[in-house]
Amino acid sequence: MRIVSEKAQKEAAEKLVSSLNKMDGVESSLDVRTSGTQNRPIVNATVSPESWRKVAEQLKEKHSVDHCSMITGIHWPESSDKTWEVVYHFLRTGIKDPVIEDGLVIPNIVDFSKVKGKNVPLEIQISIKIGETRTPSVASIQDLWVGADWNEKETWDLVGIDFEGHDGMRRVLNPHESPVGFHPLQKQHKLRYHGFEEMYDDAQGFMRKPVDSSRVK
Amino acid sequence: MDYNTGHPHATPNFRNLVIKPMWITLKTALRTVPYIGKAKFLKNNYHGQRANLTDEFTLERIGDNHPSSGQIYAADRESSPALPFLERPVTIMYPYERLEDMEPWLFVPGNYNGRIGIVWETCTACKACVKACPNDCLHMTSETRVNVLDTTDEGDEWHGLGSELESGGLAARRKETFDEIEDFDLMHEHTAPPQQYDFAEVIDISGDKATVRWQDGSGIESVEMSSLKPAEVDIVSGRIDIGRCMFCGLCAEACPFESFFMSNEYDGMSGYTREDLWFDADRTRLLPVVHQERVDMELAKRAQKEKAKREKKAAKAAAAAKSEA
Amino acid sequence: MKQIGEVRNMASSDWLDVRGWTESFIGWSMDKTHDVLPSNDIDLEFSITRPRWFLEEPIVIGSEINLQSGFADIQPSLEAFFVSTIMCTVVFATMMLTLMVVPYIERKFIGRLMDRIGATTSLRSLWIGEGPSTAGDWWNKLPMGMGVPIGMLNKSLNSSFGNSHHLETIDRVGNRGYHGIWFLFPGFFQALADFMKFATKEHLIPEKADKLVFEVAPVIIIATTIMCYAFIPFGPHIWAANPDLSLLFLMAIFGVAPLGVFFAGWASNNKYTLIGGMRSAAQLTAYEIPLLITVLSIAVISGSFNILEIVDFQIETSDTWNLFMLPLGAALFLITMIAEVERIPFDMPEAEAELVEGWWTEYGGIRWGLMFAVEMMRAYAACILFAMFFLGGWEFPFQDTLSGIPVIGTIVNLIPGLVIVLLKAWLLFAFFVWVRASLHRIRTDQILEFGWRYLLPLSILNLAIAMYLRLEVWTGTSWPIWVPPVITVLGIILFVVYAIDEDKDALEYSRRPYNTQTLDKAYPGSRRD
Amino acid sequence: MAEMWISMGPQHPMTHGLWTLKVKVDGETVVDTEPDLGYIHRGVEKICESRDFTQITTYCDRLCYASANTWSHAYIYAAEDLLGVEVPERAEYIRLVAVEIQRIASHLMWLGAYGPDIGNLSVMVWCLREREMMMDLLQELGGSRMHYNFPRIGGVKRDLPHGFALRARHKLKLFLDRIQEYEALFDESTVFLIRSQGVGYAKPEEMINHGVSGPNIRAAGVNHDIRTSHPYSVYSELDWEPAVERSSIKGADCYDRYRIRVEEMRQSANLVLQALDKIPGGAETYHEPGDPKIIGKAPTRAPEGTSGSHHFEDSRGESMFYIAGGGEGRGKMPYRVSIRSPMFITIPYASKCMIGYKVADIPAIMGSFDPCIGETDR
Repeated sequence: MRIVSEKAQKEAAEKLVSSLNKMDGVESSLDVRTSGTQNRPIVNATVSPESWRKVAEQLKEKHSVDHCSMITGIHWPESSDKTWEVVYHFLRTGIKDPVIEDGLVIPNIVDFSKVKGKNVPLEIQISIKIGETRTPSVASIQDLWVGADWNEKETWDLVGIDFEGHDGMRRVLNPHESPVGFHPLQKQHKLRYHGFEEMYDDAQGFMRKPVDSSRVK
Repeated sequence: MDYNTGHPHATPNFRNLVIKPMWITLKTALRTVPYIGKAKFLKNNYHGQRANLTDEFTLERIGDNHPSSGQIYAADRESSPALPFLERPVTIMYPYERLEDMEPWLFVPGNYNGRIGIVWETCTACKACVKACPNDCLHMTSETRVNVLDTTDEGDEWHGLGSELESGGLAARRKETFDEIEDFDLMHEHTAPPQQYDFAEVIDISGDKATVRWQDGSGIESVEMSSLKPAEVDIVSGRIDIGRCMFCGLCAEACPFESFFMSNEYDGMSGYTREDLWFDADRTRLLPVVHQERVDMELAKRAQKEKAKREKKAAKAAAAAKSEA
Repeated sequence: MKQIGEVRNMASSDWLDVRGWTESFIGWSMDKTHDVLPSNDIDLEFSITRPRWFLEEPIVIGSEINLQSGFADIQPSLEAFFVSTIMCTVVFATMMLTLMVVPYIERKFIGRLMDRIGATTSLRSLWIGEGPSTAGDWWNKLPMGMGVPIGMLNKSLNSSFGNSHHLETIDRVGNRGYHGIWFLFPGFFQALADFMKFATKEHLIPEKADKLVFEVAPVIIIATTIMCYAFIPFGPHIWAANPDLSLLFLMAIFGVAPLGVFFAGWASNNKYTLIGGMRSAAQLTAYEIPLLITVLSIAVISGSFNILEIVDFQIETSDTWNLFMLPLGAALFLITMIAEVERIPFDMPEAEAELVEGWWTEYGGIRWGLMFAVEMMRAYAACILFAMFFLGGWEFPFQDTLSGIPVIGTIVNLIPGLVIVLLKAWLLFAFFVWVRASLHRIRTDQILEFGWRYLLPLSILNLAIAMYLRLEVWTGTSWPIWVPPVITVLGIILFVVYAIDEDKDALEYSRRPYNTQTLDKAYPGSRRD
Repeated sequence: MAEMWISMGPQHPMTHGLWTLKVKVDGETVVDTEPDLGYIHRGVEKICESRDFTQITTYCDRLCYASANTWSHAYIYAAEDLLGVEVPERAEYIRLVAVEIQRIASHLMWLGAYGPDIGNLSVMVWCLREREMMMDLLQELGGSRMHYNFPRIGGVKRDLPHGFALRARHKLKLFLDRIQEYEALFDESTVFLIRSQGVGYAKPEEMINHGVSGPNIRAAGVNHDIRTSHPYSVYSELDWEPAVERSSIKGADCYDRYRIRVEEMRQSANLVLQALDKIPGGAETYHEPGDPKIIGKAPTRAPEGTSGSHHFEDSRGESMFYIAGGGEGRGKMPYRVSIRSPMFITIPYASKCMIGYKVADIPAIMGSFDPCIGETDR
């Protein structure tokens, strides 16, 4: 079993952390977590919205971070230091197209126990905090990682955080005709039927319509 | 167009145009034919193979009376010596046949997440199950029941720790025969299963005899006190909107007493209206006999506690009497 | 020139002479009618003689008629009409009744191939009883004890023919299926039940469909398919019409259906049906031509455009099935016919994965049911035609040789040709089903390319072979004794050579473990054959 | 022929669920595609915000109906990361067994659906026959046939039941034998090869940029597997390598994606057999539910400002949960649960992949990426 060694991963993570810390508006730290029998070093970084685009380009070009796993938008209406937060999860996978020899593909089998430098797989978690605003927005990374395209669409659709420079923003999970400004994962929207007991509260079904039915399509 | 795409592995060729795929389907068809299916060239490692898949624990559990005891099961369920003519995996034609008869090990009590069942006798209305329910489909309700401490008979280890019969209270008598319960067909009767006890109001107690009015309307009768057990109307869990239940089993895990179970029953949970799926607690009641072992455990636990309490009380009373004296 | 419906002097024959019986019966009854009619002349003449000054000669109106002789004049055509009507009915009934076997084979044989013959409720289950709620003991619920004898019968049948087991559940499972004396019956009438269901469904026309064409298209498809059976004999004496050029008639009518398919696809005004109709038109055109050329080769080698004569040629004249003379033609005919009847692997026009049901999508109810029946009918016709063209029609294998043997010969000769034709057709249909269960669907461009690039040249080659055989090898009365075996052996050798002749390197690759990582990983259980 | 848009879906055999693929065709050739998702969006992320950490597991099961167990495990690992729980090793082995059996079942479901996609129904019936065995095994563990609710924060619901190892070994060995028959029907069928080879090429670098992962990317000849590159559970203790396919020169085609899944089924069966041998305490011993050997102690509250995340190798690619805890003083429930669904990212890519091929290739290409709409729409 050739798994990636914790030491190499930690070293690579530290290197990335120090490199990120040198940039403006970036606070980065190494976070080691456990999972099963393994330790899991994660590069944590907090980036200011202004410097995000630059950091993203750096990550992609200099640190060969090639996989954008997930983009999470969070609405923190009652938090002291932020109202909105965007959390990016990246992976560095080191995937290269396999070589072709004699018209035959030679599969790219990486021995993870021996990888070094920029090929070491890494988890990167970047959070961007946005202050109180009604139109939260961060720079889009759709052109750097195409995988971020639909993630950004989803984040806008559900949380309402817009991405500047995103091409073709549209609803993906909500109906296309949802009202403008309706983003269900914002905290002012409550679960409609939560705590509603048909058996007791409304045996006849008079109240089948939720309270906010007129406001939300 | 060249069909040979230079793919490194399997290359399209004339032979495989029909021969190989048709041979493999023919093999499969031949395997389902009696006697021929056992021919060696068919490599029939599937149908009609004998393999012992039942472990000793399961054998012990299902006992000798179970339809599947003494059978050897194959991975495909029915290719067992029980069915010598079948050379194929067979769909279980529920409801005429049931999976638990074919693969009894899948339905070890406590292993299957069937409809919920509550042994009222041991429920203490702690609401742990209601809180655990992710869907808020479970509710408390009040029902006539016998407390677990009162279920004991004369001569049992923990007898005499429950409450006493009182005139004006409720009493219960265990049914003589269980025919009604055994014949009850959960699959087709969409009603509450029969009770294990007959309940009555105690009108008067005189000596060994008690005059009771049976709640089933059979009138007033004078019966032996020893045949009666004290009953009460108590809050128990088990009222459920089964249409909302997703059978996750978290409620059964949350129960700190031996009262809440997921039964092996997956039948009798349908109806024509939404209201049909609102089960009162009597539809989810489990008879203690189903989980007798666990109920006995609970009885012992609680009786010990009760005994200790009474001893303490008695000691206190004795001490008080002593000090008074 | 022979007339339609004229009795031909068949060389091959059997005792089930339905046509002969019909003819003699009709002839007899016509003769009787003839006799019953008054034989005397009836004078219906009426002459107008007056006024004399105007008419020099009397005008004679009417004539003196003789009913008998008048009837005798029209009797042949009347007889032919009645015989044709009766034979049409007989053939249609035969076709419809035996067609029920076709979906039955499709269901049951594919069930074996797919290993899914699970939930089958059989007729046997009536007496075995399936469970407490439905089938079990249903006889006890009949009023006035009517079911008591049924119950007793069931009990006795169960005890003598059921798989008994002392445990009830096991017993029930063991008895519900196929094994036992009634293994043939379960599910046989399912086709009928399906048809009843289709027949009772609402007829929907899409709002924006071209309504006239939408309604006409199934009629075209169904009518032309049923017309095919006018020329398909079920036996030496069971056929509806037999023109000299019956083969041409048949193939012409067989080729009309694609037009209806295209109509249906267009008229539904649905994108799926449109693509389905297009595909169907393209595919059927691509395969119609090789099919016709192959059929032409049959005509060439048998020296006739008449189906009966083609069969006769195989049974009597040359005593060799065409399969052994034209193995390539047989393969071509089979392939093109599978494509013509749109079955997997050539079912692109109705590919349910991307076109849902292709040109059928918008049809429902009885139209859909009929078109499904027609699909089966076309496949059935293809099977019967293959039996006619290549498998000697109604000849039992080695019937000539066998009939020389005392007892067996008698028995073999007693089997009516109808039975042999049907058995051959059903077996061929089972082959169709087998192909369907084993192969995937070929893509449109691949189908067309296969048709135009391989089948067309091959069919021309096949025609050339047939012409050579007929012109140079045929002695005028029979094939030289060595020719059929040599051709058969040659065919087999060619097939085997093609089957095993493949790129050795490619074979190496395909035999190699697929996974680069697991080259020397020992799995539990052997990897490959 | 003029170009036209065809709307395939939401009810269409190709979609394997409920979504719409709008296809612009020029005759038989696909010119443009546009996927449209969200038909069964149930708002699981919102629901999770009002459920406590144990209750969420049941909802995660329901994310994907073909691969329920992997999803609840993906959540459990993230929740354990958030709450900081130590899991007994035996529990990790049991989880591995459950997840890998589920992976086989999921791939079998895929293979069974892929057959009809390109016109062969036999393999579907065969696959469902074998899947039944896997579902029986999972039912013994979880107690249900589909949504098992098996893992718990800190461990598992129940130990391997009595006789489970016996049956699992028998059934998996049988299964390993039977895989060969699928190969005979697929690999050795020229019609299948000409349908699947040379169709729907995808290159690994492009795929990882598009966020495609899991079997789909391993089919292109790279050994990217979360189980080895970001190891979790006890995968590192077993002797195995992720299955990698030697793709064709132009990238992974449908055939490669078929091969890799068959290979992964072998791999998973092998893993389960190994885990049953290596499980600490032996596979035959049975601990009552709640025993510290199979479930560790877990806090029920997440402190303010903490978060947990975990990448997980799902049967369809990299799945991931991100859980933000605390907030508004309700530490018993997560503040925000975010789910990465592999197919949500892959479906747009697969839709791009089919441009330039024929209409008949749409189900072949889409099916080969193994779409599951339950998880896609969440």
